[in-house]
Amino acid sequence: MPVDAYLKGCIEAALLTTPGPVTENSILDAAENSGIEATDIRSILEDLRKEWEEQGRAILLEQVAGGWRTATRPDLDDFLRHFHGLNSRQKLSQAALEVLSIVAYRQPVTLPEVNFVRASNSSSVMKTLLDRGLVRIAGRKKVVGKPFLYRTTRDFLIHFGLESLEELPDPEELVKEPELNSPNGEMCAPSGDPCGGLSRESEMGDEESSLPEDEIRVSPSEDSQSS
Amino acid sequence: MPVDAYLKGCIEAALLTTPGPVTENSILDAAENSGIEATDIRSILEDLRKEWEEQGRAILLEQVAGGWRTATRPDLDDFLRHFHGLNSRQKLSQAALEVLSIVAYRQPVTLPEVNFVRASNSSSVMKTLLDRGLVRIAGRKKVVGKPFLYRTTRDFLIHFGLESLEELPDPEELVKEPELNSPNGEMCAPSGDPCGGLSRESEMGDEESSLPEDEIRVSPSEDSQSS
Amino acid sequence: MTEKTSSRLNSPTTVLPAMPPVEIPEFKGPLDLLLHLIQKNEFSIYDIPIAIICRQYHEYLEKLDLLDLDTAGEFLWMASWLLHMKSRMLLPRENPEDGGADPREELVERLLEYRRVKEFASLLHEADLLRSCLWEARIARNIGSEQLEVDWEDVDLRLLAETYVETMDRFAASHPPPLKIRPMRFSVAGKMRELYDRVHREGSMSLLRHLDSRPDPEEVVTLFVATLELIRLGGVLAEQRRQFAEIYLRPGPKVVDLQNMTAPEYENAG
Repeated sequence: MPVDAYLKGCIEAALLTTPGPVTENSILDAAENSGIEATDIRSILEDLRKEWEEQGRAILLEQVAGGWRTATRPDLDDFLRHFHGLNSRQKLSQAALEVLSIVAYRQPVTLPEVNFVRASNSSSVMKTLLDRGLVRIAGRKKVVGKPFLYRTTRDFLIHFGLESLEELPDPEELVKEPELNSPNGEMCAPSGDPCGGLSRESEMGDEESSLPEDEIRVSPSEDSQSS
Repeated sequence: MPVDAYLKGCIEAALLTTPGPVTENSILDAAENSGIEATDIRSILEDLRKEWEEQGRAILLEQVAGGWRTATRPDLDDFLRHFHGLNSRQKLSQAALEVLSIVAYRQPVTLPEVNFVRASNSSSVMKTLLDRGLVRIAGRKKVVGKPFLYRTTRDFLIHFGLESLEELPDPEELVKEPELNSPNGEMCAPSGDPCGGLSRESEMGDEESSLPEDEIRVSPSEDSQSS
Repeated sequence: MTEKTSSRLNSPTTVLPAMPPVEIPEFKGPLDLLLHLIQKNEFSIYDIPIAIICRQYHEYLEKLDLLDLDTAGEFLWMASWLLHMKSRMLLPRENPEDGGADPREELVERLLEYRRVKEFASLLHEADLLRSCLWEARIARNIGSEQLEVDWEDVDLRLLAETYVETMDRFAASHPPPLKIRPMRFSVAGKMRELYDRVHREGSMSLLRHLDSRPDPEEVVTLFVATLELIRLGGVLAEQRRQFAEIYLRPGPKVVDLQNMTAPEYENAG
């Protein structure tokens, strides 16, 4: 159908010319008075995703941070790094990942709170995360000293391939006594397919409020059995 | 052939991740020691051009002076203009961000003062900020011409999670070190709040014209002593 | 570079004979080390034998070469906490009615939480590796300006502050501070007297070394002008044997009466 083909072109062009994820709503807004419905847009996006994958295109379509984003195939990374002259990539340090984890689960959170959980000073690490745009300052806490509150950014979601914060695995599920190393939140890219596999819609999803404090903490009753 | 398919992916990815034209040489350089010849690259580029056209994709490959350039199909221009125009409403230009930061830290401030600091006319940017409800007019300055004084709005505070302007951190300090005092002691006691010190109480207070003139003007009086 | 502790903790250490031969992994803090000890011993986190852990913790602490005071403080704080717990465990529970709160309770809580953080961090690590190799398409828009824009949503206090600082820096760069002419703190006549007296008293002096020893550039300039004046008047001679070598000042052929020299003649020359 010509209308569909045109709309498909529009959506593909919008995706390729926009840095960051494109929301379905923004496409809908731009296509107003063309009689297009939200469901049409979604189905075209799904079609595009399938098509690009089947045709072995250099780019894939993924759903992150509440929108759709283009990303090159992982196997092309080596070439692209050469091509763009990027020698090495900065991996996040263990400390940075820890601080990021705490911010992700307890946001908004202050630096003293992060320091407490890690029992270690995290201010320089926090600065690195701010510089990399993975966390942001989100106001100040109304306590003495008014410390800054930190939250994760949209780039955090994009970088880790999350649609929203609700997709974070349940911290209680992450560790199970007695076997220590069995993380079963299969967050982000599972082995084969870093881009497509992100679709576990709302397994952990829709419970209210993102992780209040008591949820991440062990209730005292549990400990008392132990003694 | 698998090698060809891979190379084709590489070239497509290079084209799609580069806003300007891509030269055949730059591809050749990046693909070194893979045994690829310049002629292979050219023929793949020709193939891609044909393929994109035949498949009715949103993008065209065109040979321009500097190499090969990816461009969206001309018939999509209307949609894209609309799409990016709508999207830019949630965006802030660099100029707008600059004006906003000047108003935030030097309020109340007049447009001539902002223009002087930025060395360029900021009136249309100021209007955008007014329209978006981030700054407001707060009286007139009692100087020749009675220019309007600008201040930030409540929405501005809400966005940054601040209760009042006194909570605006000192910009120099913030850029250097996001958290000024992070003593180690807090590891054991998260409740009491160690990181105070940022609230620069009075500096932004309500005194008239916070732009200290002498700070940014070359005063002729001083020079005159010298001779 | 973000992690100053890691490099410290990795510095080579001698293995004490009492310790089993283990390599020292990177510990991100005292809780990390404690968790490591508990896992290594296969203790239950809910029933930590504090005395054993306390001893092992101290043994490790001795092996770690903690040069950084802050980091050392963090590890030592934990050590003292463990000791405190150990002593409380030795005491009989005074009051069984109050539930006999286990002194280890808070530690367990904190260890459990920290372990969750570590687990989540390792998930993030895998995702970081996998997803860092994805590139976003970035072809130019044909229309509209490619002006730099930020999402308002992404503007936080730090970006606002950064923008302000950059704007003001740019302003400062294009408006250098007004030239201030201060009264001269050193007079050429005074320096001439000083040099002349010294050269005649000591018979010789090293000019360059003397200039180097003066921290104030204004004084250096004044001294240099004074030297030139003295040479012109014949009060001193300058001698240099090689290019760029030291310049020696010696008494000159003429006697210069500097005491009666009128100051303004020299003060205005500078």
